[in-house]
Amino acid sequence: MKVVRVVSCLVAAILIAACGSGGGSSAKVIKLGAILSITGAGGVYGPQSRDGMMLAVKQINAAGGVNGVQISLTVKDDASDKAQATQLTQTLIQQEQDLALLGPTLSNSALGAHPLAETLKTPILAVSTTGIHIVPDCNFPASSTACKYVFRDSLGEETAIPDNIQSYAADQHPKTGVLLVAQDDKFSSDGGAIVQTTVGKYGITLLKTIKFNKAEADLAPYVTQAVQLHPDVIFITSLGGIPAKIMTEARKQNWKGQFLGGNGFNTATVSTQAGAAGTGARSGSAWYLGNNFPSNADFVAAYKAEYNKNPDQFAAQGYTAIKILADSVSRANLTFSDLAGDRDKLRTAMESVNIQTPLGPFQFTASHDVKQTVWVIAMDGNGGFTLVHEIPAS
Amino acid sequence: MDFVIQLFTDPIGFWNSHTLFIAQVGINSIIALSMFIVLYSGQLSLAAPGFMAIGAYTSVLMDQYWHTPLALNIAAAVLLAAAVGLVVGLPVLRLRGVFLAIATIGFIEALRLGVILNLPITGEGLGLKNGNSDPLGGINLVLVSLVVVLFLVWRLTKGRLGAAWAAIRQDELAALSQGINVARYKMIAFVLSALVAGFGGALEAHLQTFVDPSDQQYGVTRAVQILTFAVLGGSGHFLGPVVGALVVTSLPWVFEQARDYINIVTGVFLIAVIVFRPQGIVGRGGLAIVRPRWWPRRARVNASTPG
Amino acid sequence: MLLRLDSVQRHFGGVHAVDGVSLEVEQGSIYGLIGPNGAGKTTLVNVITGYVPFQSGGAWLESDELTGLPAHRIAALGISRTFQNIRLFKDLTAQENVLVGMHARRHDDTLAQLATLPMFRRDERTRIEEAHRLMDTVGLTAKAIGRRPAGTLPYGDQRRLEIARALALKPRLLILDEPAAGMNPSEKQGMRELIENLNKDGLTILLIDHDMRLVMGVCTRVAVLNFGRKIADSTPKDVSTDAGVIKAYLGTGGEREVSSAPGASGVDEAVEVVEAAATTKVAAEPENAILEVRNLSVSYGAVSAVRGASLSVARGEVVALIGANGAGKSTILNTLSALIRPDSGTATFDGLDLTVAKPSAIVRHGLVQVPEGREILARQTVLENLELATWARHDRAAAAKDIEAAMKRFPILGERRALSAGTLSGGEQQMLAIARGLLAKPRLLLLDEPSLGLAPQMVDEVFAAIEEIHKDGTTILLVEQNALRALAIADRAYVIETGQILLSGSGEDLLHNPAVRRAYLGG
Amino acid sequence: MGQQLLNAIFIGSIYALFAVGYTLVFGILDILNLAHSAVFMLGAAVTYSLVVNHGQSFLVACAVGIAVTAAMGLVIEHVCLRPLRRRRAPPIAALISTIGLALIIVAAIEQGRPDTIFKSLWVDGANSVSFPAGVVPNPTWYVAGLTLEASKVAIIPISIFLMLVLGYVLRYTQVGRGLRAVAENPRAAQLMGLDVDRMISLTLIISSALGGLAGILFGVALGDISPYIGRDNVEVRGLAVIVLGGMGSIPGAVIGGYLLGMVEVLALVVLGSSARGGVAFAALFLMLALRPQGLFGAKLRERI
Repeated sequence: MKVVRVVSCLVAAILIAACGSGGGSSAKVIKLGAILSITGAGGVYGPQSRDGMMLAVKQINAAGGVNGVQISLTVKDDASDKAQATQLTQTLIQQEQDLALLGPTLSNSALGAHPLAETLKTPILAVSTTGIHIVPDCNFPASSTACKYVFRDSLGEETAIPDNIQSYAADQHPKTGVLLVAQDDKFSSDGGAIVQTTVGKYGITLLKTIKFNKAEADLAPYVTQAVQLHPDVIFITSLGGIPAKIMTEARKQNWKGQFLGGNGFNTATVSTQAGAAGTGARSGSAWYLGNNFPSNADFVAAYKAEYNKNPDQFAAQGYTAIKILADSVSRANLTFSDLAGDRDKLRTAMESVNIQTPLGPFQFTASHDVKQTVWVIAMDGNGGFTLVHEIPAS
Repeated sequence: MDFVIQLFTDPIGFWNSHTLFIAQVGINSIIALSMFIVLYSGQLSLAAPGFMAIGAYTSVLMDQYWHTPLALNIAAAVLLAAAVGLVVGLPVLRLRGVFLAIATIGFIEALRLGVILNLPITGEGLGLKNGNSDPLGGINLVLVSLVVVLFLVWRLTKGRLGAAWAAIRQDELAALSQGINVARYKMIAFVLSALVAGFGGALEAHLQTFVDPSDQQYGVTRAVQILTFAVLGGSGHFLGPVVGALVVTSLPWVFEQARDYINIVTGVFLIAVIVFRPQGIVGRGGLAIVRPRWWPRRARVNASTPG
Repeated sequence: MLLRLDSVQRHFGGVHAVDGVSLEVEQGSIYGLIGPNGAGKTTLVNVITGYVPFQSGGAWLESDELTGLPAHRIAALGISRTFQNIRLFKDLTAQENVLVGMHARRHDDTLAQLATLPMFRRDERTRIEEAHRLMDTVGLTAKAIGRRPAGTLPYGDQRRLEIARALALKPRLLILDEPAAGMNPSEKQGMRELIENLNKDGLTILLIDHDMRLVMGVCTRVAVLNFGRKIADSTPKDVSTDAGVIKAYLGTGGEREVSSAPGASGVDEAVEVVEAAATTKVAAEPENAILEVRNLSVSYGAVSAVRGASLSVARGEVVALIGANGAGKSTILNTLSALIRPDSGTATFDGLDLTVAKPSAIVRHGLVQVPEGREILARQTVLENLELATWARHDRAAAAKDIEAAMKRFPILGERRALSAGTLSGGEQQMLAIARGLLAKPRLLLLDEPSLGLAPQMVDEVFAAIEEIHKDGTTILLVEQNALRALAIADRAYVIETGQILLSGSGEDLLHNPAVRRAYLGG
Repeated sequence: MGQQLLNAIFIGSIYALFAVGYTLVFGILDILNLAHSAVFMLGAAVTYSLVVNHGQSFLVACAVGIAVTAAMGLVIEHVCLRPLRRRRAPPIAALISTIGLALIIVAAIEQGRPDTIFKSLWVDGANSVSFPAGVVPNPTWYVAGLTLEASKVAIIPISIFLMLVLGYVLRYTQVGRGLRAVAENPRAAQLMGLDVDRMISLTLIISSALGGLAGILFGVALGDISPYIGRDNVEVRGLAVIVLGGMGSIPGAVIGGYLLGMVEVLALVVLGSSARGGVAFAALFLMLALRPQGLFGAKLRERI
């Protein structure tokens, strides 16, 4: 009896599989795969990236695809887990046979996934990771040589934070600062390291670096410690709700100075959560909602029409990522038969991308990093941002 | 679903495109086995992630600073983990049930937040770059190791040692009356489990391009996950943890469609198994570890009441 | 001299569990240790085997001093024991249990295990063969039960298996703690033969048991404990005629009833039972029964404790339920209180089906149990205990009055109302337990071993209280070891033997039935 | 330093309030209810979305939030504990089943987005949010250079009041006696006519309601509500607190809570920020190693 059941299952499975595979392979299509954190802590960013990508794919396909070839994008959720992100990278490359990959959402996942894509010679485009060691070396084992297949369209903290600090220093000439950094996640620690190395250049003395853990129940004691040093600036490098919590607490404790930060500031949710306390908090952003040059205005309009809510930086970067790949594909004259070859062609094409995007005019640097304008923005106190400076790509 | 289908229709293709997944199952199984050793001797210890961390950092650091061969690194990692196990075990092994569990939680988090995140040598929050990792090639090493560990654990549970452990798990008092030095055998189990965990940790690090001091990796989250493997699979039989690791690790792949809700699926699954098969998927009576004093009376001598 | 104890002391709080006991066990002898419940027998064993630390005094096994050694060392020195309530490794197979027993004399084989050398395999085989031999020695068929989890074996077999496990240690001294408890006569006979055979092979045995017949029959020397003191240490013959022993053993009033300790004569018990059954006419069951129990069967896992017992209690009666330890008396009461659910049979109390009702509902319906060992709430004050007892009642005001009344009836409780109940003496705790039972306004009061481990004068007080309660019109079902006292106040009584009602009759009849007396008094 | 002391007291009160529910269940059932942290989070989340997404007044929202968590207590009993009790499973089983439930609750909130079935519970997914200004009246006073924030100051009397009430109920009322009876000896309790299952349900209702309230206060005072506040921020600390105070002891949990608050702040001020992280856990470990019964717990019962 049991045997019968097992056998029948097998047969069924084989049949289904047969049909499945029969359908897929023949048609000519641009297969892209995205590894994003839809669930788990990264769920704050993943969904937006996904929506941005989906919108781009929809527009392109509606317009007849890339040189008449449709794009098919599969989005996989890595549950904000490094191990799963890496495993998904492998299956997307080796089983789904995707042409190129996007993501993953979180920095520590990227450090697992990118080297793998590199070894498997598949282009992978980071859409939200801003830490150190994403590009060019992608922390690749046993080689200091740049990774050839890893790109990133998300503005790195290594650019954003210094630009932000520089512009503020130019405006206000602050003397002293305190750094609050979450020590138990890659992204935040990276940001902290960057702040520490930068401030000196602009004559700011770092009075103290205060490390805390994301899992801290109450940040008030840290804020108190910072405030009691009466710094001109408090630098915050952390994710999720934490920057907002710190700003609120600091303002309550009657501190009047300036907040400077990084990517962790750049979402509407953070601005909303911080509310009035956040007013004026500055960060270097890859994108600004209010930019009204066509490539952004159209994007914002389309996004609103699609999801009837405002896009955020991650949506914009996701959207841009698809545009970049589409443009590269259009110039790469792929064979659609020799996958390895196509992946290489695509990679070469990507290096010479130069298009208008919601982020502004977009190019890759020699080291596959973003080459774009940095928009220094400040929270407006009610969930939005205002543009303070526009620092063109150097 | 494709996952399962491919497993049947195209095993080779499956293997080739899922080496990382399979390796992860292997690693998880090894760690689960380390948890199994303590559970088998009647101790509810969640210290495994701590020892994994020790193993991982030791082997990677040795490689980084002295460029020693992998085998040596792993050996050192294992020994250090065992040594720490001894030190940690001494004060807390007299604790029973959840008390031991909580104490070990204290240990792993103190290690992670207090030490690892604060020593420059461990790269603090940035994690530790692992120069000679081999994500794709590691699988064979992992599977071989799994077989070896599995064999060792199996044999250990068979011999005098295993018999003593089983006796202690069932009834410490009666075990004493058979001349079993309960304290010593508990310690042996604890140290062995630390050793295996350290090994697993070092192995896992070898598959990863960088060592990540996150909670999912070496924190409570991981500890709970490992406990789930062991208990779900069944902590009375040495195959239980492996089955548990396999099942839990596969869930997100098998329920591809429900990925967004995978934790709900897992939760339901956990409750269902524990309610309808408390001894776990494999084996019998695996959970006989502690009973609350108010549970309806079973044979329980209170050595201190006269008569 | 194999074992020598020198004025061993052990107190628990105020209780002198073992109070300066000295004794010497001859090599190759069977040494009996008897005494009423609470005499300190088990505590003495726990001290010898290192489970309970010495307070003063010392113990030697031949030249080895045991004083202060941990239990596992003592076991390794060659003292193995069984436990009063069986402590087998329930989830391990019978065979595995015996193999564990060999631990102490088995050199570590971990490495051999890893290598699984053939020579090691041979050891393993020989060990298993030995295990089987041991099981055969104690009368278990290894083939049949070797692979079954110990917990699933029938009661008798579990006792024997525990002995086999103890033998696996190759002990110099074997301590058996009530090996025959709850066995039926034929099983007891078997146990007796087993003990004698083991002794024939030169094994020294320290035997603790309630069953006088067994002890008197097999032992070469017998010591009697009472309230932690050794009151006699001599040959069975002398002990059985020692007035002090008789008094201690049968409770006050004992000397009036019997001239020699029960079971002094070695007549076969099984025969007497039949005799007893024959000579006692089963009293007609009352028709206006408030409690009706028919063919009740209860089991704990594989161990069946009650087998088709039937009994009934009429309004206003005092009914006694007597029988040996583990005969199933308490199991019946707990089934009536729905702490255990029966496998089959019916039990109705004044129209309420006890086999399905919730325990709380049963109490509310007026069936209240005063459990064995009192189970008072030691961490709460006397007053809190009493107040809790009125939980099931809704007449708060009346309840409050009753509490006051109870504290008048048992003045000691009134005095101690503010103290935590744990500080009360055994007798006072029993009073509290009874008072608690009464406060629930019972129409039927189940009393389980009210005199257990109490000093004679305390026993008198308790029984006085019980009679008083009865006079106030409360129906009582009384389970008691002190059969004489129980029968003396009972209108009717049932004699239960290994879960079966053996015979019943009026208290008088049973009291004066010689067979019953010889078979059950003091059991 | 003064401010730091205040910080310690504020967070201590929240720890205490959270831990009281935790320890109550352990004291009476000998079971570690690992779903308690999820309930804590649920209380905050439900209250928030009632206010922000369903336009309820804060007080109404609180009431409903607490009601929901209390109900969740019943769910815990009926789904995670009672079935196991019926099967005589050991407490570690309850550990696992409550972990399972916690997973479910957190995942449900985490998946609460405008386009999912959980949207009525929560719409902000994994995001961290805070009550919009003005929803909760929260004036802030500055006294002698100290910041006194109404929402935080309020926590102290609320927690202390609740714990006094709980203490009173347990000590001087019939129900309290009943609960203690179940804790000490369920058999005896049953024989006295107590419905043990009922009492246990009651225990979980009380415990969960307290947990939920603690969650709400946390959300208001710290301006941080996300699916993870229970799991990440208070769960393990809650363990530390009940161990410090002595498993099962209510006053122990209260004092333990304040103690942990102090210890953490002291560690920050004295040892510096980086060392602080591990302190709570080191304390936890040492406490169990040196004095397992905690500061106020009764001597540990040897389970033999």
